[in-house]
Amino acid sequence: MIDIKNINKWYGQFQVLADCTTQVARGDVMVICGPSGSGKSTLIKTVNGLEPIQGGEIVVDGTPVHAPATNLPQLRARIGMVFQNFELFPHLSVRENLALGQVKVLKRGRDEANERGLKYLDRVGLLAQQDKYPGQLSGGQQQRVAIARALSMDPIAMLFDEPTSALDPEMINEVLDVMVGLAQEGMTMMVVTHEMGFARKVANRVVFMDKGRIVEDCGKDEFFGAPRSERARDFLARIIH
Amino acid sequence: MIDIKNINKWYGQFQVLADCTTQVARGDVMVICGPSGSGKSTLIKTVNGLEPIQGGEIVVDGTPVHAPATNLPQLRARIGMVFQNFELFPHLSVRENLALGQVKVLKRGRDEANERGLKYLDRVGLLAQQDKYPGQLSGGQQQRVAIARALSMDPIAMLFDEPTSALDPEMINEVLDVMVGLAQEGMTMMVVTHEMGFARKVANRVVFMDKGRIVEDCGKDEFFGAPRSERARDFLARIIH
Amino acid sequence: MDFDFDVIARSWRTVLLTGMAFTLQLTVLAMAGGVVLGTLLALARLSGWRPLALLAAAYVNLVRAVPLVLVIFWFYFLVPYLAAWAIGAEEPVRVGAFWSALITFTLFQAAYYCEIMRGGIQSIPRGQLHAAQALGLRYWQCMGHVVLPQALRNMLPVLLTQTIVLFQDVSLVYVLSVPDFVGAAARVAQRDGRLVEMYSFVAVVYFAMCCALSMLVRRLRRARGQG
Amino acid sequence: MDYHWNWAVFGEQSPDGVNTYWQMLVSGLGWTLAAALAGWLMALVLGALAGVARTLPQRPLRMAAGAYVELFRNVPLLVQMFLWFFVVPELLPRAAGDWLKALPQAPFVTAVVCLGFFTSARVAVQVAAGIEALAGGQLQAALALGLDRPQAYRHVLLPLALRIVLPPLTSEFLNIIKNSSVALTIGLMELTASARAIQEFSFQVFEAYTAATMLYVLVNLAVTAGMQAVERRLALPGTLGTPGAR
Amino acid sequence: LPGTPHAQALSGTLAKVGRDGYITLGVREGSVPFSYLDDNGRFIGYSVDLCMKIVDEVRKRLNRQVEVRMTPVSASNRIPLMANGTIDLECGSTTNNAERARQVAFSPTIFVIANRLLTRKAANIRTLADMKGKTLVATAGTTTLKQMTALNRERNLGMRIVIGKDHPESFLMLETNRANAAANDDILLAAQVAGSKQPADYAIGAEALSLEPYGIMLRRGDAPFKAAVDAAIRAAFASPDFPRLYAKWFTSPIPPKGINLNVPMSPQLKKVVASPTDSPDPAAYR
Ligand SMILES: Nc1ncnc2c1ncn2[C@@H]1O[C@H](COP(=O)(O)OP(=O)(O)OP(=O)(O)O)[C@@H](O)[C@H]1O
Ligand SMILES: Nc1ncnc2c1ncn2[C@@H]1O[C@H](COP(=O)(O)OP(=O)(O)OP(=O)(O)O)[C@@H](O)[C@H]1O
Ligand SMILES: [Mg+2]
Ligand SMILES: [Mg+2]
Repeated sequence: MIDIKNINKWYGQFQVLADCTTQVARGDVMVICGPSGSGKSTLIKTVNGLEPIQGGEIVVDGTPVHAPATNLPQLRARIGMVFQNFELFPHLSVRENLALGQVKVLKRGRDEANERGLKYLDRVGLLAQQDKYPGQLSGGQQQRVAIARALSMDPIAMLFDEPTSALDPEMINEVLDVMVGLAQEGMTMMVVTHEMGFARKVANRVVFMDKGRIVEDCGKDEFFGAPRSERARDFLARIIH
Repeated sequence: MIDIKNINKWYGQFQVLADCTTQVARGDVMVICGPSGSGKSTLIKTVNGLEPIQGGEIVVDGTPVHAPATNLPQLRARIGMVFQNFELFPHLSVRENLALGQVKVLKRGRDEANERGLKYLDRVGLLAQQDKYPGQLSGGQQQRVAIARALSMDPIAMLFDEPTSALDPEMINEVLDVMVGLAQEGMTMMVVTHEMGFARKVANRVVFMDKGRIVEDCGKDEFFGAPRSERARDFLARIIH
Repeated sequence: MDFDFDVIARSWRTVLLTGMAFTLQLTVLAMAGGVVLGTLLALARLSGWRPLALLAAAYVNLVRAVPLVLVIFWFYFLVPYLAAWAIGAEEPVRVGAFWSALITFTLFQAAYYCEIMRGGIQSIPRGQLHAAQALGLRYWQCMGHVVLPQALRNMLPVLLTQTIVLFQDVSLVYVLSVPDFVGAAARVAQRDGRLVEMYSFVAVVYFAMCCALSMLVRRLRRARGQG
Repeated sequence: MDYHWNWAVFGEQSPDGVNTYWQMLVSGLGWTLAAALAGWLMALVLGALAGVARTLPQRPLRMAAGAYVELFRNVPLLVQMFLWFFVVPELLPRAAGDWLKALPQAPFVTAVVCLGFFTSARVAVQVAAGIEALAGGQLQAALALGLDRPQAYRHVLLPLALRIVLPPLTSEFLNIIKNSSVALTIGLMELTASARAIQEFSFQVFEAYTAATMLYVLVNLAVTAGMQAVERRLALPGTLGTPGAR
Repeated sequence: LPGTPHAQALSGTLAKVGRDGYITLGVREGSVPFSYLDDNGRFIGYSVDLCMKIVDEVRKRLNRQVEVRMTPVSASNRIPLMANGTIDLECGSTTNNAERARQVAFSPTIFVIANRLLTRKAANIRTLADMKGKTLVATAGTTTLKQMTALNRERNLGMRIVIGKDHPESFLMLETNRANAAANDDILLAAQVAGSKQPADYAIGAEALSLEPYGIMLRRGDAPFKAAVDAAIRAAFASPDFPRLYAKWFTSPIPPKGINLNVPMSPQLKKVVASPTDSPDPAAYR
């Protein structure tokens, strides 16, 4: 469903993505890991066109993302995205956060938008917080709201960029639990994360990046069993302590 | 050597520390953990008088910390402290960071100060970086420099406030390794941290705090084996995934 | 020095009613217009289309480089031409003192508000824009619903502080014989030969009002946890 | 527009019978720069003191500094200028007042004092904000090393705060140049006043104001470039100020 | 336009006024007794009265109602505002001199002043010669300042000349002993003394340092309008009512405080009233 073909991207002289190719099929859960600065966030943001690319092609559900004629807003509305720093809109209440995209992009009525939003808020266990503002929630709660916000657009796939790395250790699990649930229901997901427990539990594919390249792209068992590259072995050894 | 007796502290109406009592003997390695906002940072900062208290007493090596007659700068010079955000002085090179306290407080000559500073810089494996500025180092390197800076004052004890929580996962171990080494050499340490691996390896005492109170204060094995309080069991379950 | 309180007693009502009313009206309206125009200028400065960005930057920097007295002079003189251009008239339009002053202050105040709003917009983490875009919002929707409301909210104390400066700067229209608060007081002062008394009166009134305003700003900041 | 342009007016002799109008303008520029620079030095010293005082733990000092800032920030410069020139000498003891009034450059001295106090209030706010931005971690780190408070300010907080406040200080410096034009109201023949005088004598108002405006813009560009050079020199390795560092 | 048969043939200001139906007078706020504000917020004065006569003439020539609007102007914006058409006449106390005549036109001279010194009686300064080495104040941008600068150099007086932003501030400098004398147009000095806290303390010097004609400013090169202005002023001077108009402002109590300036008509003004002229040359008035 997501087809990434030979993409390249530079910041000035610096190559952030070098000839990256991979595919995500419907229902796949792909975990992307790798050292800091290796281009994970950049790669995932190219999928919904938040980052322009200088070479290659990405096709999502039949639509070429970086073609000039593509209606990007429409495409993005169909792909949910969750960020490291939650990025809830601090000036809107939880309910308004959930409704904004539905009303402005999907042109749903306010009532319908609220109804759906609350359904997903319930799903992440935060129905009681609907009138609060993001600043009044803990990090873990904020991230669960962010997931509900993405879900309320009825996405065909979800992108996660280190969804737990800004959280206190205590709150990581409450977010991971929601993500595991999603994965088990068959949502197509691309997840940048260092949480190897999560990867072991639900990923069916693991991509390992280093210096802008996809170094390893294989099944979960293969990755944790015997990674081909030295760099990935190294990384795994250091990250699991 | 550090004797904390019944201390109380308020911010306005809000009680941050409630009747906290504990002792650290020479050579002890005490790990302090607990949920966010429970008062761990505040407690550790009362030990060298960075935070005033409203009741109780702290005696460090025979000196009552909060007595009006106490020469606080002199006392502080004998206690090393390492912060979550490193707090190196960004306008000074690594060498100057190491020398500042020695020259201005211990009145050492510049050459002697540099010599000792470099000795500890070598100890944390960063001798080659002596001319760089903090902004040019990675987080893990900065934190190791911060440890070297504290050590170069020849402290009788070291305080650590979440020394690894601002670090990327990869860099955590390089800092923990240095701390393990220190502990094994017999340095007296109070360490606020969520790194239970570190606690298991070198702590001989674990203090668990919740809502400003010391809820659990026991040996390492007891803590990890069978914590008495429900709250601590809960916390452990959530933090170790 | 003998201080003649009588002149203040006689004139304070008129001076406040005419002069201060003018000054306050001008301040409030110029702030409203200036914030709108300044925000547009800020968006222009941040725009990806370089000529527009450069033009906006040139305007802002020119206006901010020149003393207010000169800026007021230039705009006051140019406003009839701007008005003619705006409505497509052939001759310069004769604009009354109030409108002239209002347009003048709005135009140059916009340059200052522009820089504040630019700072505000730039202080919004890129992630917020990305999050809005990822929801499928268009550029203007992202700006209108996500970035600008936050920028405005974050910058409110700074905008108000700048408005206090504006409130004081309105006193400079006095050089153009526009009847603001200082002008009204000076008029009485000069007619009755009581400059010291009237200027002291003006100083006290301004001080009291600005103090009250800055107290308000401080409270706002504290409520926001911004210091 | 019904206006008779005559750029040659700057070559004509000004009313003092010695200098041309152009020389008059240049002398005005000289007074502007002199007043701005002298006022700036005063503002930096007073502003740094008041700014530091605002961050100290002693409440009376903080309050005094706060009152100082409010006093000079909340009255329009135009009015302050007048008060310094006409009212303050009358409030002083007779002899001191007379001495002040008889100073050969009374308007200049008054303008410098007034601009100095006015600007120092603004500098104080910037300096205090700069120090407060560091107050948490850096101050605690310095104190934890055993430095006492003056040492912590001298070696850690002030050098860092200076770098933080340099950009706002630059705009304050540009402001003081512009604000010095208000001194025309107490008879200082600075740049704007010279332009005004030229237009009064010759009625060539647009030529006079255009020339003055351009001189201000040039000074502004020069100062901005100079301060940017200073900022670059003081930029810390590894921060955003030095391109390509990270 | 219907009802204005001449309008098509007219150009310049008259055409504009004929078309718009109003004329804008630039007025001053504090030029007592020429053009200033009274307590009711109206602009009044000798120059304003004369301007109203010009407006009457304009009405007659255009044969239509002409509304009068007043815009306060200052020394620094009167030229631009005249150039960009915001004001059509400036009714103040503006000196007509050759330099200014390059930029604007003037009505026939409406008043003639002499530059004089104002001193404290106690200081015992009678002539400019007594001012050697002393401090003199003059107002920024005035022809007086120009004159004094020149005289200071010609006669080698070594005076220190300080500058007041406007006339009241110049007077304040004298009042607070920052200057030993103030130089200004004698009529303005008379108004200031009359309004001061202790009028008896001051003396206006007898020595006339120069003569200057005041005129009403209008745009240059506008012959039809200039003709109307000239005609109106000539008619006013010739009218038997003129002595009463003069007396109303210069030898009777005037608003707002009822002060009487007590300045009888000078021989120079008498000469001008008898044979009106718009010459900027001081020699024409001796
Ligand atoms: N706007 C930008 N301009 C220049 N370089 C950039 C920019 N954004 C990112 N980079 C660089 O591109 C590289 C890849 O960045 P990216 O954020 O994708 O890394 P990452 O793998 O997500 O790392 P992390 O784990 O730290 O989030 C990094 O070296 C980064 O410094
Ligand atoms: N200056 C202050 N004013 C008011 N409240 C404060 C202040 N500093 C800290 N607090 C409050 O005191 C409580 C304890 O803070 P402290 O920093 O000691 O917690 P902590 O256990 O270190 O938490 P964390 O794990 O988040 O660092 C928190 O609830 C905090 O909000
Ligand atoms: Mg990333
Ligand atoms: Mg803490």
